[in-house]
Amino acid sequence: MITAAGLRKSFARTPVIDGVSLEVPAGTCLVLLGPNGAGKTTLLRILATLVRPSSGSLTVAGVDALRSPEAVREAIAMVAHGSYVYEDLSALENLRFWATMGGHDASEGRLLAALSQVELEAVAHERARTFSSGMKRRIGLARVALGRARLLLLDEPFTGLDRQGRKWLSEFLLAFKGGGGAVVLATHSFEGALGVADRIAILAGGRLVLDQPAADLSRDDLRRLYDDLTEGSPR
Amino acid sequence: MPDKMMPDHWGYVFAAYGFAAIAFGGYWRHLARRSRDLLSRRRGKEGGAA
Amino acid sequence: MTAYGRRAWIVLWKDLLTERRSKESLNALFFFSLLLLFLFQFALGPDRERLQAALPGLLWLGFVLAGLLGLGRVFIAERDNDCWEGLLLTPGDKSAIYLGKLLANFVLMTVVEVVLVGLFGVFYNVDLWGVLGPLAVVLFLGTVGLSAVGTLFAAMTAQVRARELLFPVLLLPVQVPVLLATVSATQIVLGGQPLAEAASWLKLLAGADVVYLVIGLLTFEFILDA
Amino acid sequence: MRTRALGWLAGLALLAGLAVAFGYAPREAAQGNVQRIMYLHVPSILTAYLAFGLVLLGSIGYLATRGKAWDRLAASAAELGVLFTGVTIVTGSIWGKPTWGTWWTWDARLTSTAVLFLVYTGYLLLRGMVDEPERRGRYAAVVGIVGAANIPIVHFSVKWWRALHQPSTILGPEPSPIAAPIATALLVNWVAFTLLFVYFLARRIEIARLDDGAVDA
Repeated sequence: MITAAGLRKSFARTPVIDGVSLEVPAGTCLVLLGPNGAGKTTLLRILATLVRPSSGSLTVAGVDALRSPEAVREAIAMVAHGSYVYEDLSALENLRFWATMGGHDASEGRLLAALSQVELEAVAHERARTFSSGMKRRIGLARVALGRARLLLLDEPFTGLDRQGRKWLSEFLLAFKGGGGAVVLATHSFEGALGVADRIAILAGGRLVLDQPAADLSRDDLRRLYDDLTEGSPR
Repeated sequence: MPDKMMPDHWGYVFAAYGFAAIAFGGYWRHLARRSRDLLSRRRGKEGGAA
Repeated sequence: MTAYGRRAWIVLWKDLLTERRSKESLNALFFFSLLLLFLFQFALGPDRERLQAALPGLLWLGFVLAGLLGLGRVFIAERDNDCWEGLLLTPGDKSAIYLGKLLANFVLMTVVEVVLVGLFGVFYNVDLWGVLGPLAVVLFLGTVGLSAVGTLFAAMTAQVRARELLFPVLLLPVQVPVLLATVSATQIVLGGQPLAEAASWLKLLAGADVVYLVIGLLTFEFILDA
Repeated sequence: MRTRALGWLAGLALLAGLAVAFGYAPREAAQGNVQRIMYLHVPSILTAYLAFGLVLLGSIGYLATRGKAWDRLAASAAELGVLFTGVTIVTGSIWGKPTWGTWWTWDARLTSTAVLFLVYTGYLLLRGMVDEPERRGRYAAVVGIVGAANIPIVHFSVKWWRALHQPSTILGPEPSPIAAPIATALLVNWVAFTLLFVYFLARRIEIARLDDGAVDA
């Protein structure tokens, strides 16, 4: 689903992504670990066509993402730090807006079904202004569930979710993979991420310092490797 | 000259040419100073790296 | 309806709904217009003849000032929760978003203008009933021109520091032709002359509107782009 | 150093322009020697239009290709356009005082030139307020395109507006048909100004290139 080679991005002379190559086949999940400031968000934004890399090549869903980002956007869904929620609209209206913008089915039944998946149907008609950040995050996930994306990009998706929500998200990701979709999930916490990972990559100082199948790594191995590899990089 | 319809106003003519000279000359000096600054900064950096 | 039309429509729907729900700001815009009326009165003194002569200019000055405050509003909500990013990630022609925003701004400006015109009629004792049709034509063409460039530049300046300063600095010089044409046409219309007298101005306005709209539709994607 | 040679050439051309303006061109019959200001005024507005045309070209080029060279061209040309428009307005104003008896009049050409000055000053202000080079280039390009498309609209609206409010005949002596030596003097100065413009543009673009290099390299 993703083939990236030699991605680089500098902001004002400082390299943030410094030569990253990675491969995410359909039906798999790549978990990107790394301390804050390692470049996870920038890498994710490059994959999402939100940031143009300074150099390197990127193919997403068989399309050259640097040449025709518009075609890539058909295939991806993003859940980022911002939840893309309009404060003055209700939960249902938010979903209606994004479903229509994405060209998806925006019938009320479909929207309510997506809301009940994230357990927000009780507040479907309340303004988002009153919601907690976790609830907004869940609206973002319901938005993704409405679409037909084949690549899902998630930035710290577990923050703001309770145990129930984490469980739901893990199930959702497994089902998404099962349907042939690919997932890239960036996080700095191990919890929850390992259950869905097929491959684990560690990003430090803008470089991939580890990229291994998840099955080869036990949790303790990973913890030790992570501490070794990210030592001295900015936190 | 008898056919003068208007007085000559050389003062205005010189004011206009003087202004243009100051404007273009000032801009030229501004460009020169900026390129000198940039070049010396770049050289300073290369020297520092070497 | 095509996907393009549906996208433009849902943007319009969303923006108008947002505007209706945050009523206090729209009310503030009306109140601002009312204040303008008083200020014009104080600035020009009680001389009725002078007021009448200056009326078209004042009217459009009022609209432009209201536009400077109001046109950027539809982009403010996009800054919360990174909604900009969400819009950028939606597939398809981005000019649909511009069209929706433009229509929302057009509706908002029209509401403010209708109120302001009504107030002008009452406070400055102008008989508007007789010229309502021609006046509506001038208002329509002028508002399209104001909103077309205003929406484009507001989208840009919403993401720039010193937004409040930069928006008028960019918009006002570009709006000079629209202002000249609408003020002249309004003068003709309020003077009771037939609309045909203002035909050349209306043609100029219509031409300018088309140019602004086409540029807005073509370039909006570059403002939104990453 | 091709740029340096261009600079010398422009300097020589300007000297030639001065010589022709004061030595060769005759004293104009109706306006007297004040008319010699025209040898500054007319070439600078023509150069300004050339500059704004290049801003449009650079803007379209940048949006189409995202090549930084286009953005540098647009930015440099805009700065020079504002400079030459400023010279046009001030020299026009100095000419207007003895001719019309006032420093400023809302004459059609003066007004539309002033509007141009404001539009492109706004362009430069915008560039100053966006720090991210890529975004600055995109935004500026949009303003550059709107500004250029607006030039004819401004031109006609201001012309009609003047015609509506004041007949242009009372403004001053009608320009008499241009005599051949005057036309020659205008032409020489126009060439000189164009050379000066190209020289400035080359240096300004070079500075922009160094600036970009300092940020990205």
